[in-house]
Amino acid sequence: MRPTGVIVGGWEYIIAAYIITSVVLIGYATSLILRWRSSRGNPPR
Amino acid sequence: MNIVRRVAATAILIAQKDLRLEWRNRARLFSVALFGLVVLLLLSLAFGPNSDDLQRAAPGSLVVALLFSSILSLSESFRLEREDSALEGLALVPIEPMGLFYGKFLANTLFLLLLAGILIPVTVVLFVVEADARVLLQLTGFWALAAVGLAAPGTLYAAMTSRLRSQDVLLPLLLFPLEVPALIALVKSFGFILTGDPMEQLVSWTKLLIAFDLIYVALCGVLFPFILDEGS
Amino acid sequence: MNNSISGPSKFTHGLGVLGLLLLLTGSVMGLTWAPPEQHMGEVSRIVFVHVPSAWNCLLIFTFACGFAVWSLWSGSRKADSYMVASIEVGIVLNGLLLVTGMLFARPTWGIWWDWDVRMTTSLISLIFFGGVLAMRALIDDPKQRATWSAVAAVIGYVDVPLIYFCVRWWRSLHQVQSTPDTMSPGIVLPMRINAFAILFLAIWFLSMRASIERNRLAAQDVDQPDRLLEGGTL
Amino acid sequence: MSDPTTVPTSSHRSRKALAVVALLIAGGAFGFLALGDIGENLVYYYSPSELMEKREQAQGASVRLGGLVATSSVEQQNSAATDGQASQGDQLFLRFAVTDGTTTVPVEARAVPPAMFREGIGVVVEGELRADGVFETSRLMVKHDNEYRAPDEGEEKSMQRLLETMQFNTSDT
Repeated sequence: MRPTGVIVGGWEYIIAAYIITSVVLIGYATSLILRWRSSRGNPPR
Repeated sequence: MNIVRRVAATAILIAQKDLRLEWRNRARLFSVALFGLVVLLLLSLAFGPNSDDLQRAAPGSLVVALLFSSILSLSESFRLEREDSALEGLALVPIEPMGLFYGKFLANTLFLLLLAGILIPVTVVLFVVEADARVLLQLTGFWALAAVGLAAPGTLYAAMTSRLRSQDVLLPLLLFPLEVPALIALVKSFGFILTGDPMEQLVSWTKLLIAFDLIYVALCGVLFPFILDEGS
Repeated sequence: MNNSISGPSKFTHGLGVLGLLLLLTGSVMGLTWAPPEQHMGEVSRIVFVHVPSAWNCLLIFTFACGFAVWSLWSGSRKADSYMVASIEVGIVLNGLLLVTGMLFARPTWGIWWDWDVRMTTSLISLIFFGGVLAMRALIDDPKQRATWSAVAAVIGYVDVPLIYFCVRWWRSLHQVQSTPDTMSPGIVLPMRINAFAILFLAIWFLSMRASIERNRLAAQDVDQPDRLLEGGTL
Repeated sequence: MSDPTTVPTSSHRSRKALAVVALLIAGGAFGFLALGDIGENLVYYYSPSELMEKREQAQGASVRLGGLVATSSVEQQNSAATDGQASQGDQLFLRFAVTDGTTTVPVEARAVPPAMFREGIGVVVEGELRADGVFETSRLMVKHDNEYRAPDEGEEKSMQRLLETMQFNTSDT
């Protein structure tokens, strides 16, 4: 069989890329909100 | 042009002072060089004893040993200044801050060159590389180019990290990423010098190193006065 | 000295929400509406997260350098807080661009990683700016922290233009930048949407992170009133 | 420097001038990186012409060769390779030729090619040139161009356009 030159499938890579992106962005946003809350309020640390 | 003369005069004065101190306390050069030798020994044991493998690993090992011992020597270079608050003292004297930087930088560069004078011949022996005087000279010349690009940010960062906790981690953490282009250029050119340069690339790597040297030396000189202001 | 609590403005919060909505729209379009590339097939859909992260990463590191210069120039706390925020957000995007890039490289180029200029310089920026954050954590005096991290950031920024231009200057495994001319309209549109989406999100991140920094500094001032005498400007 | 109370003096001004000069030097060095002919030689891979020119010296050294997969040069050696189960490294899977339009180098690959591998696409192979002039590799990477086209828009690309992918004349751009 000769290589066709076209990638068939590969959804696992796509899903991984989108999941990682959303997890990182959501995780970072959450950490920002948490840190902002603790920075805002009561006397430091 | 007056300012250039003043900066140069300060630089020479500081470099002289540093080198004199260095000479009086030769133990430092000795211990830093010894550390480099230990690194070389470990690497040659790690890659050896097959002489083919050793020769292939020689350029990279030499560069790693040089970088590791350079870090030690750079972080030492501000220890004296910090211990007696000498840097703050220097900042109070009407002295050109840029000159102070270039003086330190000059002394550090010379020190790194001395280091190469010891480590390069040892590498040739430990890694069973064929080398004549011309090759040794070429290697030293390339290291000189890289040493300039290493000493400039090295001096600047050492001035900052010498006053911090855990400077031993921070200095390499900040400095090594900056040195990656220089490191690649060094490994490549050492390789070409030692095992031949079939594609005649040495000139290009030299140009790359010079460009990086200019960028770092100029930029670090401009930035150094800011950290001096922020003294204590 | 203004001790009121700092936080993003309503407008910035709105921008963040808009960014989130745009990111959802762009991604759904990218995953369904956009055509598969003629050779890469479905895998080409990774561009819609990879390229926008990369663009914004470089842009935000550029902000970091600008804020660093501003911080050195003026000593203003605002500049410092935005500088540290840009570095942190830049690192997050830098990590994303590397991971999505690797996931893209494996099916298309056949490898996870190779030391070509693009990949090497992109990794350098991640490690270096991480080092700057590590250094900040070790300095207690706010003014010293601001100056030193700004100095470090300016030097480290030398790498960032290299990331962008290296593929044009030197041979590399990574292809040169695509332009709208080299892409189908169906691929350009979701990519643009996601690029603005991540930009808006990043602006919200920046604003949040900078507020956190200023709040912390203000809390420190209350703790150590003598610092106020040295004149931290807000 | 940041202290607003200091009155600017002549030495202040000349220091600033010196700083500006230094920044110009740094910028100039950056420009040199961009415009100097560094890139041409400082290569990540060689073109077939460059490799064959220095054939004697290059033999046996580990190098990278980049170019386009020559038309109708692909020859599958081992059909077991296609199911992805075979181990990489030892078996010869693929024979093809890499070209830059003027010179063509035959390649023997001991690696399963990526799915995008086809005639006319850019590849970078890592390995060594044997004495018989065949390049032997176990690491085969695809270097595609910057085009992202929907299937129906794909058009036949000229050799010239294909070669642009490989950046052989980087100094011209």
